[in-house]
Amino acid sequence: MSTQIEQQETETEADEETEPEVESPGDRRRAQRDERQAQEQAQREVEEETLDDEDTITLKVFRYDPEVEGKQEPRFDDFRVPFHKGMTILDALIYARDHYDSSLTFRHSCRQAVCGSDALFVNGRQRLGCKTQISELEDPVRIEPLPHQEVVKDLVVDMEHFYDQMEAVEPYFDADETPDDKLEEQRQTRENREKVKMSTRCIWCGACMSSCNIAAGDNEYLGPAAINKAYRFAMDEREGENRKQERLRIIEQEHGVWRCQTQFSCTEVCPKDIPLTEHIQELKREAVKNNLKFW
Amino acid sequence: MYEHDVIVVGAGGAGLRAAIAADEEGADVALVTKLHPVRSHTGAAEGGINAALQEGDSWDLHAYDTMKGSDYLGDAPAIDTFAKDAPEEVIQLEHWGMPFSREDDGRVSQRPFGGLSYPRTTYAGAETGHHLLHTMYEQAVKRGIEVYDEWYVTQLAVTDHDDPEDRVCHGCVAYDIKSGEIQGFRANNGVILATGGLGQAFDHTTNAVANTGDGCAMAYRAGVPMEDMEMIQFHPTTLPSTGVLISEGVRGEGGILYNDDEERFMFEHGYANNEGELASRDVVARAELTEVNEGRGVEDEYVDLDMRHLGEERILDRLENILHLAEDFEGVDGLEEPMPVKPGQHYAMGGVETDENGETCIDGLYAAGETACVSLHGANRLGGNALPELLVFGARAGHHAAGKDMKTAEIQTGPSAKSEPGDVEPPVEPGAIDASSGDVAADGAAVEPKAVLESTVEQERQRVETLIESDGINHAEVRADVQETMTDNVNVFRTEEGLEKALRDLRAARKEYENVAVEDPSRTYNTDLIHTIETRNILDVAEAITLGALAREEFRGAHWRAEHQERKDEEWIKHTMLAWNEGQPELYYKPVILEGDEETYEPKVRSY
Amino acid sequence: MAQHYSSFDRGGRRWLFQRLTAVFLIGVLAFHFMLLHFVNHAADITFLGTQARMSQVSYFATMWLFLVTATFHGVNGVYNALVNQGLTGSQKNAVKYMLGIAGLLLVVQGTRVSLAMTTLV
Amino acid sequence: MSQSYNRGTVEDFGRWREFTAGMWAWIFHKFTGWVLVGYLFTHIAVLSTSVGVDPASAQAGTDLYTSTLSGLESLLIVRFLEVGLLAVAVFHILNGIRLLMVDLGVGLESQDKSFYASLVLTGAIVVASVPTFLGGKLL
Ligand SMILES: Cc1cc2nc3c(=O)[nH]c(=O)nc-3n(C[C@H](O)[C@H](O)[C@H](O)COP(=O)(O)OP(=O)(O)OC[C@H]3O[C@@H](n4cnc5c(N)ncnc54)[C@H](O)[C@@H]3O)c2cc1C
Ligand code: HEM
Ligand code: SF4
Ligand code: F3S
Ligand code: FES
Repeated sequence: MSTQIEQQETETEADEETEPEVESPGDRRRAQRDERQAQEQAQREVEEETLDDEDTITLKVFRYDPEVEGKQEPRFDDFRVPFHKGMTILDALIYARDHYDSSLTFRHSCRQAVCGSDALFVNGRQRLGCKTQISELEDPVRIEPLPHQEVVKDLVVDMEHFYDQMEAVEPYFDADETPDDKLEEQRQTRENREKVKMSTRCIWCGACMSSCNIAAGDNEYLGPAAINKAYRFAMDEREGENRKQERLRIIEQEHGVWRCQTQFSCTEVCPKDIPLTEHIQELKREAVKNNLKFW
Repeated sequence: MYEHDVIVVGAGGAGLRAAIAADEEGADVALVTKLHPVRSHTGAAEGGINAALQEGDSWDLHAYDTMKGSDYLGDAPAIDTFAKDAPEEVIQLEHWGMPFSREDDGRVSQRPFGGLSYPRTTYAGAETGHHLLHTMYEQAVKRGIEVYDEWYVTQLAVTDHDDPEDRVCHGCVAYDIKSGEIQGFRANNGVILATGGLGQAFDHTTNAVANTGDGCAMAYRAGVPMEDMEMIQFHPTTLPSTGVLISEGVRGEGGILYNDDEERFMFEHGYANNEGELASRDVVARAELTEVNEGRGVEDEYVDLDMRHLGEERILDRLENILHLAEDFEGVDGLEEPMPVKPGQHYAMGGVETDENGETCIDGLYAAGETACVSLHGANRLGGNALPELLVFGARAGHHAAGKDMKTAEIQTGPSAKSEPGDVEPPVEPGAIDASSGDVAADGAAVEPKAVLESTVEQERQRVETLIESDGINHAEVRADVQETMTDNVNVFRTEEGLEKALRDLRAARKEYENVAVEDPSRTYNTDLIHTIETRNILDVAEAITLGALAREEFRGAHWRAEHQERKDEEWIKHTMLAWNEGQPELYYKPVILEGDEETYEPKVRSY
Repeated sequence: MAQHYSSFDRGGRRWLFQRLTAVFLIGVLAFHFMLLHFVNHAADITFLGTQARMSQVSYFATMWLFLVTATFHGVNGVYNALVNQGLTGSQKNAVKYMLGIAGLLLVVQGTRVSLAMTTLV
Repeated sequence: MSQSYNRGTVEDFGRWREFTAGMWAWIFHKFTGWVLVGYLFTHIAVLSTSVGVDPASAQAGTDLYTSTLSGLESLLIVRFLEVGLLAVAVFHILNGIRLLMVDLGVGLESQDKSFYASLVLTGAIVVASVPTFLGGKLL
């Protein structure tokens, strides 16, 4: 149980004892709330007693808030959450937040691995909260914000740098020329679509970047996700040769593909199973081939 | 204070398209969004985008299908505009690099979809929405469009005139989630609401946690009428614990639904003797719930969708992603065991009343996407029609707001377009608990843009201050109450009794909400605060849905009423409209326009 | 954004040379080890034996190439490793020149040594 | 640009658990590479004793080069160091081959297996050559 809630409860109770006479609407509300909380607390205790270990799971969650006293020093809070089949890390976090501590902070939205908001560091590995079944993990489950990014609060990290890197590769389709007719599409072979298919799946979750040692050491390294983005366009035959040259120029900068030391951890953690290392390596070869022309 | 020509609230498909359109017109446009654009729920769409692209197909066939699908509650001018603009918009996406699935000759593939008379659904694998969203965000990056991401818009800055149609929208107020800063956003030309769906009014939905109907609620309180709010689409196959969508493809390939007694209930209990599992979405959803209500649900909650008999090879070939979904989100191996499914809220056909150019009755306020109701989908949306809607009406709103000359809209907006006063007798008073409590966007005597904005900012600062400073209950309880009663009573089955109960529960929840406070004192990334404000919006939207549902005494499209089992064309080919009316919601009806420029639609029986 | 990647140093060639030298080294290093530890036991190495081997043109050439490629491969490898650790600016340049000079000295000294071992010149 | 937020021991603790095959391979390759360069420099230094050897002493086997080498070889510690060098070289070669394959995009799916294979093979080769290295006369 999070120790923090209990503290706060006792504090508010103390407040009330000092001013019992005047019954303002606020007091009434507070009284009601306390009553309800007491009930809930009791109920929760009953629930917890009846829950044997098989049915609960312990979360150890990283907590930090630069503004709130007691949270300025990073710490871990424990939450015991009832377990049910099919429960994901995200479900457990939501439960802990809605039942125990409403200040528990994490990003999430789609609950189906498409929005990329909830990449977390769970039991020593980058994972998407909503895509990770608790039953696959060891108890207690330790949940931290993504490593190598500044922590804003609790499990929320600053993604700005990641976005900057993504945008540094000019991540937009920019064909040398498009058909004049507004109803005429550009042709693309099935093979070519297959080639870029995996690379287009990226959901910008940042798990890969966070797992890469090189990116950790070199802030300017474009990182696997951005390089994969560049791959997605460089390999798209619809763009044309000129644009491809420009794209190669971007990725073969010093902090581009050459930084990658083929550690594969990006590929391993990517929730969308994008073969990142393979794409990076292919771009290295592409860049070398391209340079050979000028020798 | 920030200032731009056009402010787009929300950066899903609709918002991005609008911003790009405004940018094309040379306007200085900014996107203000509570999620980073690529996190928007447009990314979740799987199926596809409808547009008449091929030789044998034409826009009027698409329009006809859409009108029929809407069960004759769609407005012809909206539908025609939509079907005409869609092909160009889809090809535009292709020119922007969207990785569509392709034919052997290199052209964009199209596939058949429910309710379409021609295979006109373009798609990009089973992740069409993801690609659409990312392609458009990339184009926004290319154009250097300014994005205020993780800024939560809390209120519109609207002038104070008695009649909503005299009001002008000068911008909005937003809260920077990361720093807690509250700022006014002045829009010189217009504000476009593109905040997406409202699925969080229900506890079981395919929508994202962020789909809380903020845009609807803000526009509603600012004086824009809500149209056809009762029209909510429920999808029959969603995973029970998360609401993740299991695509219709499983049933299309031959998946079978069983109840707890292992009966193939679609046939054995006579819900659809011909089509069985492949009957339309609403029929299947109702059948499933009947089974559960009659005690034949598995674990009293869901039914089983079995595809094991299709064989591993076929499943891996055509339904591989379904295996992943079931495994990742439900912990079930679809090759070994049946998958649990139940109906879930999926889409809101109704919303902020707009015309074909995206304009609302308030000058300078636009809406597009799922938030809006041009009345394209009427009583039922066809699969694959929402994504092109984002493009078509997003673009139109963007162009119009940026000052492009456009054909005058045929659809009339605003309470004055009312033709018939409404008659609904809610068991309890709906609307604001205390109409003078600052719920109305237009308050104070301000009409001058700067003053309007400043007073709205002040109001929002106060609101946030009060929420954080005071003691009270946590919003999560209120939200859970709302979601629960909505799912119990305003779900697939609607009875008068249930709807009335829902209204009473919602009233109680509103009273509870008076007591909410934010426990987290931090100004840094305070999601507790954001969710608390969202819950307020959910309340308003839920109530509007329920009021509309109580008023509409017929069975049309997605709206089913126990006491009224048939479509009543004489009486009910009209939109239910709800005006906030300074906290005392007022119902009225607006006629449906069945005559288009080129074609007039005759209501026919909707059968497939 | 893009501007801080406008370095002129495109690692492409060094990267390729690192691989090409590696390929060469696989063979030569294995051969070297075999010859001087297994065929001829290291303890039995004498100047005369060495001189005999080094006086065959092909062996001499191979060994000298071994020296050069290994030096390039090793020094370039160290340099890359340091740069990957985030070495920048003047520090990076200092390291670059130091490693360059060290590598050069090694090759020079190695060449002198090999010349001393051979009867070819 | 953002600096990593320092989570002290928490961060370090987590990082280690997160190390995967590819990362270990990287660490080992780095380490062995450095040892090899180090050795290359020492090796040339040792071989420098051959400069200025006069033919007579060479004939007699008393020249500086021959005696330095055999002198070194007579130390047990040097023999062990040589085994170490072998291990380092063999791993660097095998993993180097693995890396070259990766560069060519061959067999990326089994990159972890090939790393383990390099380790095992290195071990096997080293064990097999211990007799040769430690054997031979120690003088
Ligand atoms: C699972 C699923 C599958 C679907 N499949 C299909 C399909 O195959 N074909 C089809 O045509 N349609 C499909 N739909 C429907 C379609 O995807 C949606 O209707 C559409 O994507 C909605 O887009 P939008 O731009 O209106 O909203 P969204 O994409 O939801 O974007 C809303 C935006 O508003 C922002 N926002 C919200 N509130 C605020 C606020 N208060 N302040 C600031 N910003 C705010 C959010 O950050 C977000 O950027 C599907 C829907 C779902 C849920
Ligand atoms: C025998 C065959 C060899 C092969 C196949 C080989 C292969 C490789 C490869 C592919 C790399 C590049 C790793 C990367 O950049 O990701 C590398 C790095 C390196 N190699 Fe070799 N190498 C061999 C021999 C040698 C020798 C003889 C030396 C010593 C002189 C050496 C020293 C190094 C060093 C110092 C590095 C850099 C390590 C680092 O990244 O820190 N290698 N090797
Ligand atoms: S490449 Fe994979 S891990 Fe990296 S951001 Fe994209 S989806 Fe996430
Ligand atoms: S983890 Fe890093 S080193 Fe390369 S293979 Fe992935 S980018
Ligand atoms: S919540 Fe969207 S990816 Fe997990």
